[in-house]
Amino acid sequence: MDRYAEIAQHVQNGYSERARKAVEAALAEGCPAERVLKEGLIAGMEVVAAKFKSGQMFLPEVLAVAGAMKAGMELVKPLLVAARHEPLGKVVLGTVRGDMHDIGKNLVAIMLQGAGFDVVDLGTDVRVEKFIDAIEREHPDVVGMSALLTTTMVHMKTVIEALKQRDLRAHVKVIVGGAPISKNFASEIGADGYARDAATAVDVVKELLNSR
Amino acid sequence: MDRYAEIAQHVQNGYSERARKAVEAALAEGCPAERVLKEGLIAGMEVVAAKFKSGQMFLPEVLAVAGAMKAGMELVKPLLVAARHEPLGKVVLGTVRGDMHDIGKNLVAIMLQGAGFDVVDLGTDVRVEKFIDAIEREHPDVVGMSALLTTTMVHMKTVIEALKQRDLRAHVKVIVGGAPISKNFASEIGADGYARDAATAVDVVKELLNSR
Amino acid sequence: MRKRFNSLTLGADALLFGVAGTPLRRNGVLIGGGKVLPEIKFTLPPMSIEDTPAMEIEAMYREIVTAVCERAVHLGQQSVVVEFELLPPMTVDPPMGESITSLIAGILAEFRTSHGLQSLLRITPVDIREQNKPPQRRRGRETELLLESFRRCARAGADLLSIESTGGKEVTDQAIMAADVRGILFGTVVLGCADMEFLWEKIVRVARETGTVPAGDTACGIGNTAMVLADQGYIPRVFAAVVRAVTAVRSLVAYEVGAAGPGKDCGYENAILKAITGLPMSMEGKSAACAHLSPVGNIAGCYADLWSNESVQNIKLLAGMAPVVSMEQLVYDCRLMNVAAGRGEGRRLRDWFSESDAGLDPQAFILSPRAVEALARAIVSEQDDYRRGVAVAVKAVDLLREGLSKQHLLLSEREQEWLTRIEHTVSELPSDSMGFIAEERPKWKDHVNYGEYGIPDDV
Amino acid sequence: MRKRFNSLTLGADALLFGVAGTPLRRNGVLIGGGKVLPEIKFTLPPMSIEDTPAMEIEAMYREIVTAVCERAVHLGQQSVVVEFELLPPMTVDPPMGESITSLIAGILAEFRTSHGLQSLLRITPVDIREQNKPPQRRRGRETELLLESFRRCARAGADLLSIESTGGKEVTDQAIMAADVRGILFGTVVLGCADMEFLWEKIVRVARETGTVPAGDTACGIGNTAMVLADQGYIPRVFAAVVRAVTAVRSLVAYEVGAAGPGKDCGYENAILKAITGLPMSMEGKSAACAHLSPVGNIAGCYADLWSNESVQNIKLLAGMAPVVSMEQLVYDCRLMNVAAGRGEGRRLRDWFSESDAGLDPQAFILSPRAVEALARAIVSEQDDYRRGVAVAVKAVDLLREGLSKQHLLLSEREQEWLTRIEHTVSELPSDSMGFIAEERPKWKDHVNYGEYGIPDDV
Ligand SMILES: [Zn+2]
Ligand SMILES: [Zn+2]
Ligand SMILES: [Zn+2]
Repeated sequence: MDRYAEIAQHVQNGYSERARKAVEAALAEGCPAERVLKEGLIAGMEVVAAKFKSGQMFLPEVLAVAGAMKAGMELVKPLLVAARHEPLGKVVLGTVRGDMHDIGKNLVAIMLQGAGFDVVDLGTDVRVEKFIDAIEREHPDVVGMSALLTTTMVHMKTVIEALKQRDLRAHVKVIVGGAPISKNFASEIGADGYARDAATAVDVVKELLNSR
Repeated sequence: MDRYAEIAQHVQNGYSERARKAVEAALAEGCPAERVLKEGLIAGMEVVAAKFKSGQMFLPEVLAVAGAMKAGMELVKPLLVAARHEPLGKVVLGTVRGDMHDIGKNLVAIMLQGAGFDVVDLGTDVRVEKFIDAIEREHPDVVGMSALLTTTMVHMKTVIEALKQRDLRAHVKVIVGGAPISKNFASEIGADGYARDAATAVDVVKELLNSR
Repeated sequence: MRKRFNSLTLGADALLFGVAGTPLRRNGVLIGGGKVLPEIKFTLPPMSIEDTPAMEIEAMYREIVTAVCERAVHLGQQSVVVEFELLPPMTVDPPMGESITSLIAGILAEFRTSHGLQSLLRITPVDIREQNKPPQRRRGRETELLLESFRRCARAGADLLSIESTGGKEVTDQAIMAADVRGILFGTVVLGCADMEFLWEKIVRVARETGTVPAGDTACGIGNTAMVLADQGYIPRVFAAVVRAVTAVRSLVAYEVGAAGPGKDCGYENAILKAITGLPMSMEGKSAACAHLSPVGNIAGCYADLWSNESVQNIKLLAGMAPVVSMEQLVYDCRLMNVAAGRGEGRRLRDWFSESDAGLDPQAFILSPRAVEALARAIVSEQDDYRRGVAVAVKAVDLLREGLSKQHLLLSEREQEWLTRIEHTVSELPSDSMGFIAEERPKWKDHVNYGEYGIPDDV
Repeated sequence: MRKRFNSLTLGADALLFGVAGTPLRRNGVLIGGGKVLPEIKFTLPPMSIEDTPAMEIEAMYREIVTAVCERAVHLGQQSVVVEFELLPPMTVDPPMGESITSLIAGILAEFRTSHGLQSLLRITPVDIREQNKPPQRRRGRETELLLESFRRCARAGADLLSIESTGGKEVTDQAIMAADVRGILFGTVVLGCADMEFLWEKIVRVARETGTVPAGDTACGIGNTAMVLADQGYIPRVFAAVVRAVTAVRSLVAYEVGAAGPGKDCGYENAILKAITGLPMSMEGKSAACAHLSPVGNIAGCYADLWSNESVQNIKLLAGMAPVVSMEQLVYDCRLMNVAAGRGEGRRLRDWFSESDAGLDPQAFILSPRAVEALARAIVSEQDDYRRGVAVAVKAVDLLREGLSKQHLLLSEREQEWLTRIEHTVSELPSDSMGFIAEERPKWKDHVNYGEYGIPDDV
């Protein structure tokens, strides 16, 4: 087994300490940080994400894996930054104005981070201005909005309209999700994607970024 | 009991022959046709319509009443036309394109006719052009559209858009109804009114005409 | 060739959900063999089929069928029936209906392989023969297209062939509004039965040629139109009850020319047909409230071999898409029935279903097992369709009168008046169909093309 | 003053839908006195409350409540409970909630007078105390507004006061995702119970001052979050089952400080609470599938004194508006239960409900009457909330283990592994709450403001 595969294996098993050590060893041996990230950490996580999506793995197991990945990432990240490595993509997430529901959005954040995306979580009850500010500040590739109430889902449209007004709409993809949200509603309000659950959110984001 | 009340009573009872005779007598005595219509025939029918709406009368009973009213109308109508009397209002009705459902629309026609409206029934599977032609030809005050399928209700919007394009929209009120139709959908597509059933359709039409 | 039933297969004691006299076995699914199965139905959300690319429409069906099957698997349901009810544009354009059928059959096959979910696919083309006024029931392009639709869907993977045929509706629409019992008989048993014989001989032939099952029909456009109008308070419920009884004569014809069940869900007359034919039936009740309200939410369950949600748009509810919600409700309803049956107490639950509704509405009252048996007997006591219609109408009125006098049935005063009126009308019906037809035919000549029913225009 | 239960009121044999130990009688409505009644719930369709004139919002509620009452009358239903669940803007602005409450109470009064429909109105302000992060549970404007909302709605015509309180959720949200039993206990029985005591003493006081009934709470944000995630396959079902058992300790507090029932529908732990308190409970099952799917569609019915649809948007289905459809389904479900009970066979139907679901899912398994009694006994065997939590978690695990070994419960291999893991965790829990708190508190300090639970920031 090569170094990369070894890292991926430890990540898959959710062994934080072993993953960290393997990354350390790989970097010491001169393996490029980018390959350690992609062929080691992310590769391991991808196997897990696929298993999770097909119902062969539970979230707590995924969380352990995410922990192992994070342990490795901490070593790799500074090197990537120094090398001006382009991250996979950045996603800004938030539950819309008037809505306190947290957990669905948090699940999406976990899955996206696990897949190697930078995630900026704005929390719940996020007003239009806060979304706009974050988009102007963070330049994300994707903004994800969550709503669990029929009386807050309509604010998703407000955000999309505001993006248009500020000429930001072309620069960021918009995905939406939550109990009352349907694919149909997503396209009606002009979102680019609809994630029916956390497990598919990653696929939706990846597709959107590939289609750019 | 005066003549008008007598006519109204016969209409209410659904006695066609007696209603016809009472109208004949009233006209012979010099009662103005317009009062015979309003205070006699329509007044009688209004009582029945109210009872029907509040669930105290069945449709077959209303049909008998409508028959009595029609018997009287046949005598009054030529006089009204000669006197250039303005009718209460004219309504064009149809079930939209692709939809063969008939009975709901027919009920609405019966109730409207009973209330003294002129009704032009275009039948079922009525395409946009046929609605437009009828509106241009008949100059109705109201056009009523019915749809029973989720896949045909969308054609209601097409008709409304076509009315706008031909500058006809301001000249005619639009009401819609049918199993998949909601108040919300009605306002979304820009209809003026929504009739949840045949009994309320008359009220909706009256309200729209009063609000002009 | 029509073979007329002249005796009952199942009496009141034998009538039970999940149990048919002649169960249907196909593709690993057993219907009427002891367990009630869910039959799931759905329609598209508000959209224009003409203005939507075929691919998008197919994607929508893929989404719906996948989602309902996933839910069934999730709940441990082992067999389901899926109905694809073709919309008018899909029937008028047989290749379109064929291609969606094939898509759905493919998804069902996948679920069979990957999850062990057994399933049958029912297809129901829409009766496009009414597109002309008066409708052309035999000649003309629509009849050809309709049969072509059956043929193509059958070859594309359908298992069960059904239709909600509309023969006679051009008369009954009017007769229902006027609470006209004679008109109902003329439209339902004179015209309706003639059309059923014509149409179902053709459907049975298609089934034979394609190795599929000619399942059954429903007088939905008659019986359920009356039920819905009665529910809105437009027409008397006692009248709607008599209409329901009469529709059984019409729907029975399908089985007399070779249909094998399961009968179509929205035919509440299926209760009577199950007693006569012993064939499995689909029924719908409270879990079809999404499609229409009714006074028979529980009692319909007494006879269900399949338990259906009738129809629901693919729109989002809080829990998920509406068809998935329906699947869940059907599965739980079926579980309850199957648990009771499994303990040998199915009949006890059946009686509770019946008691729940029978006393509150005449339409429910005539669906109690005892009433069903009596109505079924009235039908098989005659061979001529018209005489069957009269017999079952008379019996329905008798049952209601008896229920009222024994205080087993609550009726408002207005309803009681109408019962008396209807009683009077049915007691004066001619005993001979020729006389009856001669009296009725002229009344409806503007609405009906008699040649299309094989009836000469004048006698 | 909290008065702790130390014995059961109803054992497995006495647990039955429609029958409470202490029925509630108010305004001509009897809950738990022999019959199950529908409890109807609804929410607005997609719309912005901020951008909609108050008159339009009120018109919408008028339309919904009128329509559901009309349907109830139509079906001959004599008593109903209506819940008005306040949305956040209606709770933050107490006069707004008050005015809608008054509107609904007015409609119900009209139906009482004109149609003899007996009814009670439950109001449920939303727990706006989580608007801050970490939530301010005691101090601050939100707590004031929440209580003001209760007061105003109570005076405006509400009968039953309820809430889905969220104390402890800042911990359990995380603990659920990690399947962390210790976190569940800390959030639910340490933080949750402390918050329940604080909040419900205040609600009981409002009820006393306004002559209304302090009805009950639910650990919805904990138990149902776990249930929904388990249903999606995100977390083990055995874990969700243990979570459910533990939530009973938290919800019980409301009744120990004076709540009188009926408990809030979405608390499936109500089964256990009914055994302990004997108070009437609202439950939801298959006819709440519009709001969420679940593995307990039938078994939940075993304990229902009210039978609820949980929530549905006011959107159009083919039959009518969705809340009307729900009312119809609830009425038929209730009729069936009441018919069985009327024949003295309620317990038989209850057992069928239980058998329908219990073997297929651990969350259903622990809701079978025998399991419910065992869990209830475990709780009342202790007085300290933490020890109750441990006792009921241990008992839940024991029951699942027993069910598995006797093959009464189906569990996948992965679920079995998790059962073993959880078994291990609960067996190592400290017996003393002080020790447990000392271990857990530091882990959650970023998420919880301990002062808001009356817990010192450091020991
Ligand atoms: Zn039908
Ligand atoms: Zn809840
Ligand atoms: Zn709730």
